[in-house]
Amino acid sequence: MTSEQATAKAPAPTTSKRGRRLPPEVSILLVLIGIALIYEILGWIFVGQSFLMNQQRLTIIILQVSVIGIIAVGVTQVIITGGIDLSSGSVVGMTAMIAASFAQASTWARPVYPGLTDLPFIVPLIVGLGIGLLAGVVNGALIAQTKIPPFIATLGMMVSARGVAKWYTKGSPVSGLTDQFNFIGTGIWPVVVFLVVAFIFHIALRYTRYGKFTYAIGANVQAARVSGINVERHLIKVYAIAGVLAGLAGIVTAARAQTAQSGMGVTYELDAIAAAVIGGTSLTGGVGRITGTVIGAIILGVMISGFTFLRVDAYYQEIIKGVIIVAAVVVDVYRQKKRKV
Amino acid sequence: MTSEQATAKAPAPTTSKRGRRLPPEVSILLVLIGIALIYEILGWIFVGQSFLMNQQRLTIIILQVSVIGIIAVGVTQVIITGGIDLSSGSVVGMTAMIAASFAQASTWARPVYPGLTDLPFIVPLIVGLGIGLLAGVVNGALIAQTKIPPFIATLGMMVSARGVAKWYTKGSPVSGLTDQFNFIGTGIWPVVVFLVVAFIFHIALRYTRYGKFTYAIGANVQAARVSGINVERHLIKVYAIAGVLAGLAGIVTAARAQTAQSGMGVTYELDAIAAAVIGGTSLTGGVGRITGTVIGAIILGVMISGFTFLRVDAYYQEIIKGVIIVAAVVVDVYRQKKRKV
Amino acid sequence: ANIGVSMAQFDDNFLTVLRNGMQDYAKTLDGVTLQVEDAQNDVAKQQSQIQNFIASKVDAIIVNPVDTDATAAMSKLATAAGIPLVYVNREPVNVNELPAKQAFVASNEVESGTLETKEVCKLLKGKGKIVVMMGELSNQAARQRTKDIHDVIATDECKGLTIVEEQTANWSRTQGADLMTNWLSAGLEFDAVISNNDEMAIGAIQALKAAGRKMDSVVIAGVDATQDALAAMAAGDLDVTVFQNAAGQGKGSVDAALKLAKGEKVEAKVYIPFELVTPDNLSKYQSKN
Amino acid sequence: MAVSPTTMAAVRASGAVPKAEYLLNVEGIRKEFPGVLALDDVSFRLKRGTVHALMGENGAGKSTLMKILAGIYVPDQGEVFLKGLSIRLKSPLDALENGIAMIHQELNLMPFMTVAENIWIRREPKNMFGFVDHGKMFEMTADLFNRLNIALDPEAQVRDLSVANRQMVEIAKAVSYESDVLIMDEPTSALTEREVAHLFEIIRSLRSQGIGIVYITHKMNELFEIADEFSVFRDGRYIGTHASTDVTRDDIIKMMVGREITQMFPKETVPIGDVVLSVKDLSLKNVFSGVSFDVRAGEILGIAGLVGSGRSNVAETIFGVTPATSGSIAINGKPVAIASPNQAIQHGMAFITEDRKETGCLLILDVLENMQIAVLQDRFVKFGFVAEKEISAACKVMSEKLRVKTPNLQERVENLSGGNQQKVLIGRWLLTNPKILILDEPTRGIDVGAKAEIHRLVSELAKQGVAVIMISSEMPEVLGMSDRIMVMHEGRVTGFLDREEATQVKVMELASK
Ligand SMILES: Nc1ncnc2c1ncn2[C@@H]1O[C@H](COP(=O)(O)OP(=O)(O)OP(=O)(O)O)[C@@H](O)[C@H]1O
Ligand SMILES: Nc1ncnc2c1ncn2[C@@H]1O[C@H](COP(=O)(O)OP(=O)(O)OP(=O)(O)O)[C@@H](O)[C@H]1O
Ligand SMILES: [Mg+2]
Ligand SMILES: [Mg+2]
Repeated sequence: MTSEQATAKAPAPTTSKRGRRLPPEVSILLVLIGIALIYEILGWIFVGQSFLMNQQRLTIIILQVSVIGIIAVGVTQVIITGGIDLSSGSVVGMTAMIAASFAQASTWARPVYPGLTDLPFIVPLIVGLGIGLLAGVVNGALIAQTKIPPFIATLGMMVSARGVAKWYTKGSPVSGLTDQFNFIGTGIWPVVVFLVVAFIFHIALRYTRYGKFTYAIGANVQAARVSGINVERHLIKVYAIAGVLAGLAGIVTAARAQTAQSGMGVTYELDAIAAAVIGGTSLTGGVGRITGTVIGAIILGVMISGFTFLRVDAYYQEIIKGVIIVAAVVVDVYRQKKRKV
Repeated sequence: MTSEQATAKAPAPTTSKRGRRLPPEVSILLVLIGIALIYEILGWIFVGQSFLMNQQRLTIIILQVSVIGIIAVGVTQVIITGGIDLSSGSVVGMTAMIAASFAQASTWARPVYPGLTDLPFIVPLIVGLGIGLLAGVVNGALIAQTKIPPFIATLGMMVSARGVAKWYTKGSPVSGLTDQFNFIGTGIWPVVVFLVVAFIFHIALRYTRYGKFTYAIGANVQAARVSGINVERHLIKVYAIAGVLAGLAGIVTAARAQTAQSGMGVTYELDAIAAAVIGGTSLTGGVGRITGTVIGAIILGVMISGFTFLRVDAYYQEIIKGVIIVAAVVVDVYRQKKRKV
Repeated sequence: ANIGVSMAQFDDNFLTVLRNGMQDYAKTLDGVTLQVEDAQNDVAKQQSQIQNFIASKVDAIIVNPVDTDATAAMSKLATAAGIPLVYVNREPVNVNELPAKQAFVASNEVESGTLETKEVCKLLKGKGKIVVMMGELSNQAARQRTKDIHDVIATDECKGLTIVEEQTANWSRTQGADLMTNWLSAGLEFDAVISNNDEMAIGAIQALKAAGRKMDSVVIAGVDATQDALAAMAAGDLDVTVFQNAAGQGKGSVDAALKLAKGEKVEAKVYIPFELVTPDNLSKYQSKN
Repeated sequence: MAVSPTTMAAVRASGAVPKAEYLLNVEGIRKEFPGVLALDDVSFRLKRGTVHALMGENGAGKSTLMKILAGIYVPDQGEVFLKGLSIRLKSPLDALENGIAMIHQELNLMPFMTVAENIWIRREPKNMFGFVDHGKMFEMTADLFNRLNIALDPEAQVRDLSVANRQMVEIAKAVSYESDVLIMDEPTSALTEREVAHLFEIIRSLRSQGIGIVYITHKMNELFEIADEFSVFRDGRYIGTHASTDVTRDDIIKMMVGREITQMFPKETVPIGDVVLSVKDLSLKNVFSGVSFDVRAGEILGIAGLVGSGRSNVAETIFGVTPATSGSIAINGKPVAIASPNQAIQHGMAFITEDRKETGCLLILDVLENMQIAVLQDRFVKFGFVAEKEISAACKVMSEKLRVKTPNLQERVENLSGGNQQKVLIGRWLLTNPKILILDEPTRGIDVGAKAEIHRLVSELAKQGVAVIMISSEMPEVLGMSDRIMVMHEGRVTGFLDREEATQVKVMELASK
């Protein structure tokens, strides 16, 4: 028998001196701080103002990306499973239109459903979340059951949902929404919604079985299946959540604008994916955190506000935006690599 | 020990009984034929016309996707390496603008470079291809050298290149192009360019080392590397080719419209990716053929022409388009699976 | 008759009114069907749509050009196929050399920004700081309207106006609101907001209100006279907008197309003017558009 | 002064190979990964025309050293001498051009390409127009296979091949480089005895051509059969080099683990209980058919057979990975329908798959996450929340029991050595307290000490009444551990042997019937 030998000392762990790794968000947080400081310095030089010490600006930085952020929380989970969701921007548009049509005030001259005005907020809320859920479930079911690539399934949904948004009122905007409905879009409420959603799914990903399974599927779907995970059912769940969050984002968008338009949310999916990836989520699956995504979204927000603050010419903004997205990820990849070796 | 067994005659190759596989394009070709026949039948029922027996329609079917097709040939190669190129649509816009600015006729009232009018076609051609090449090399170098995900590198390029397109003339279109330049966009010339490009890269992928490396990297980058392939250098090549083809597509687009506009090519990248994937290219890399991509592009073209032919309401067109993209891939995946077992 | 229509964009509020005007009008006519396509702001797509119409042998084509510089190629295609062509809403670059069987029903885009800015100038008594919200930079109307603003403040009466900021909010209300908030947070001071469209102007109003700014201390101007804009004007928030008779343009273009299809003669150029809307004449427009 | 790889390659190409005492030697190599000192002042010398075995426990640093020689890792310190000249290998290409080829521990093939394309990648023959000459390439492959006596279709796609056949492709590929140094990192871990014998033929013939071969294995008998010399590593340190004729098995084990291991297969005889799993006429279309057997509580049923005989497929089907096309499965007498692994787990099954990279490890996740994933199905979860403390404690105990060599449970599994990855997977399934345990090549790539430990654990589980099915291509393992052996050949069961009557010859007879 050999077991008596089991006491043989384990290999000297040379690791202890390094201790635990820093969570990967630290690296991206440093990028965020770096960008903010650059703006701060440039601000003093060129505008003679502080970038950061301005209550209003700190609010708008997050406010303007809160809708993107809400989507990005769902998209992050999808990406962790190794998938992608291109449909979220269009689902925003579709749910905005449909939810808003149940939120019109009777004072408005041309409601979509003349019989259904002045409904309590809960009605458009449920309608919007329901539409988002439906879109998500369709995405998830297509991907899980037919095994087509998520890129294609959600690309199809992206095209179709945008079509639904335009078809719903033949392109006319849906306006004259009730104050109750608009409330969720006023002040910092969108920020609150964003952060609450982020918190819930941060917990869900880190401390629940749902989260563990999500990472496992992204890391190795075959191994996950053999380990007893019902991969199909789980994927439907994840895409459904992403859909519901896109629905929520649609409601917030409509409430913020106090109108719904069929073009709402165009290219939001790309910003959301960018926020997730800048925040350290890996497009090959298995890696990513909501905290990172929140920071990623804030980086996008800082960037936009910074442009206006520094009065960057509109024609240069886009050029620079592309460069910053790439640079943020490059710096992050580089820092992570350096820490590793 | 066991070596005496070594003489046992080697077993007959187990694979032969399975026979050669049919090339995967056959399956997608059937999808194309299926869609065309459905339109043909619906045409006789609802419009009282033939869909296919119409010279003009057969031309426009391919003509309208030839620009998408040119891009898709490059994108297919990128996807085979396991990457993705989101920048191609924007590169089309950028090269269209810049190339066109070197193709203005002196008769035009507001040339971008008043000193440089009536240049021979070769000048804008070289400029356009050069701009595309530059964009592609930047993409490839970012991906190969900094190891950031292709999605992000090309997303950055997508945003920046669109910015350049708008900035270049502060958004004004570039018009009054020489007949020499416009020639490439007239008649079926765009189709010819598309098919020539497709043929060249079909050969390159199947019969050259360039092609073998491309597949090898996509199938297993680790294996490619240990086999001595310089993965970095090869990736730069592949993205450079995709960039050059996007540049070519930009020139053809401008020539077709006889003007260049900064919004040209928006969302073409998605259509190109859809064409590649419908044609059987796998987004996980290692699998794909140009012939499939050509068929995929034609499926998109048939779909668009069919909508107009059947007088499908524009509101429904998008909804249906999304469904068809998904359905085409579902049918293909399903057929491939069935054949395998 | 079967008419093919290619619209530059479906998700544009103004063009939606135009499109609906066209379709509503066609419904009242016997035997007229419209096949309306969405070019999604893509010149090439629009060109392909025209070619698809030609392949389907429609009786006439109506085009709302994505890019008015690209119309020469389109005119050529239609002429070659012998199908009548009508441009609507945006003036084609080849307006003066339109071939036979082609016409256009459009408004002169130069007017909209000019009317808007002149009114602002008047309200500010020729003196003050303005911020400009631009539409999508690749869009022709955005460029034209922005240029109009510059042209007006270059005139003698309005020399006292200065542009302190000029940025894009991509036609969008939320981006307009975000842009305004960003300006406010930078401590920008201004007396008027001149926006390329009503949506962004409304966004600006929302942001200004959220920041507690009194709406009578600032002049807000947009273009389009959409329902939302008229409501905002009725509420005393929006000061200036510009009405363009979308339904009228739609109807006019269908009429022209039908006449051309029957081989009748039509006037090659039909201008439908922009009209200034202020709180004074607001009631006249509330039932339109 | 180090010679540049290109210079060396040019010298090699010219045929003017410098004479030196050693074909290859490394001195004072040190390589550190974050948290792990993988190699510490290691030296190693390879002579021409010899087979030099590398021995050591899992995680001793064998693969790391070989990857340095193959140009994949750059050492932190130390020097590599090729034919006496110091050289810096900066890429796999450098190594290949300088005559060092390697068969990697993990398979490294392109699944969607043909066998021929895999072998000749980067060296494809071209025709006069510069295009790849596929006909010639297939011919070259056929020649190579002829020479090596391998029966594979050069035009087959690699993804259609079994693991064993893929391994043979890897071997052929490495040989095709006609290198001076051939490194084989556990080439036989996926092979059955017949292919092993075949491989040894190849090795002997290469050795006689003066090629130096580094051979890594955990199989002791292979060492004595094929190796001329061997070196032992322990915990990243070089322990010593000896001629393989000089020592006994126990000596080597002592050198490897620093202690003595007396009994290799500690199978205890335990009372056999009732039938737990009963399989009747199980078939999977075109793969296997008519498989029937029972497994009782406390029994270890070994499944033997040649590569491709369908053993793994049977296990996968029982576990619901590829549901059966006909036949029935009963557990404790009750017929059950198992359509997915999820259902199999609910019936108390556990399945350690043969391909740890494909269907086992969550490579980018850490040890803890890898170990806990299966047990979370029904335990350690309250209201959807994972009981972090309890599960960590359970995993810690398990990893210590299995002697997993890892800095901590937060280490990514991809950073563990192959054998330690296998241990993590075994831990994953033992945590679920299975009633029926299916093991497919459970000790593949595992060192002697750990192997004994795993055998002891399996035996222990059987004693507690677990029904065990163990597929193994290692004859001593099957013979030593099984109460009964089922032998398969080409998708059919060819016979059963009781422990007492089973011998290697009888098994082989049935396996090739
Ligand atoms: N890329 C890596 N990053 C971090 N640690 C690593 C890496 N590769 C190997 N290690 C560590 O280095 C040590 C030596 O690993 P190596 O793979 O060389 O072992 P081995 O002797 O080949 O073991 P086995 O017999 O199990 O294959 C192990 O502790 C392993 O965890
Ligand atoms: N995915 C697959 N596609 C095609 N053929 C397969 C596939 N998986 C297995 N096979 C074939 O099925 C047969 C049985 O394979 P299986 O892996 O069950 O055999 P085994 O006895 O376990 O041998 P091994 O030691 O290789 O695992 C082999 O001929 C193999 O080539
Ligand atoms: Mg190893
Ligand atoms: Mg097996």
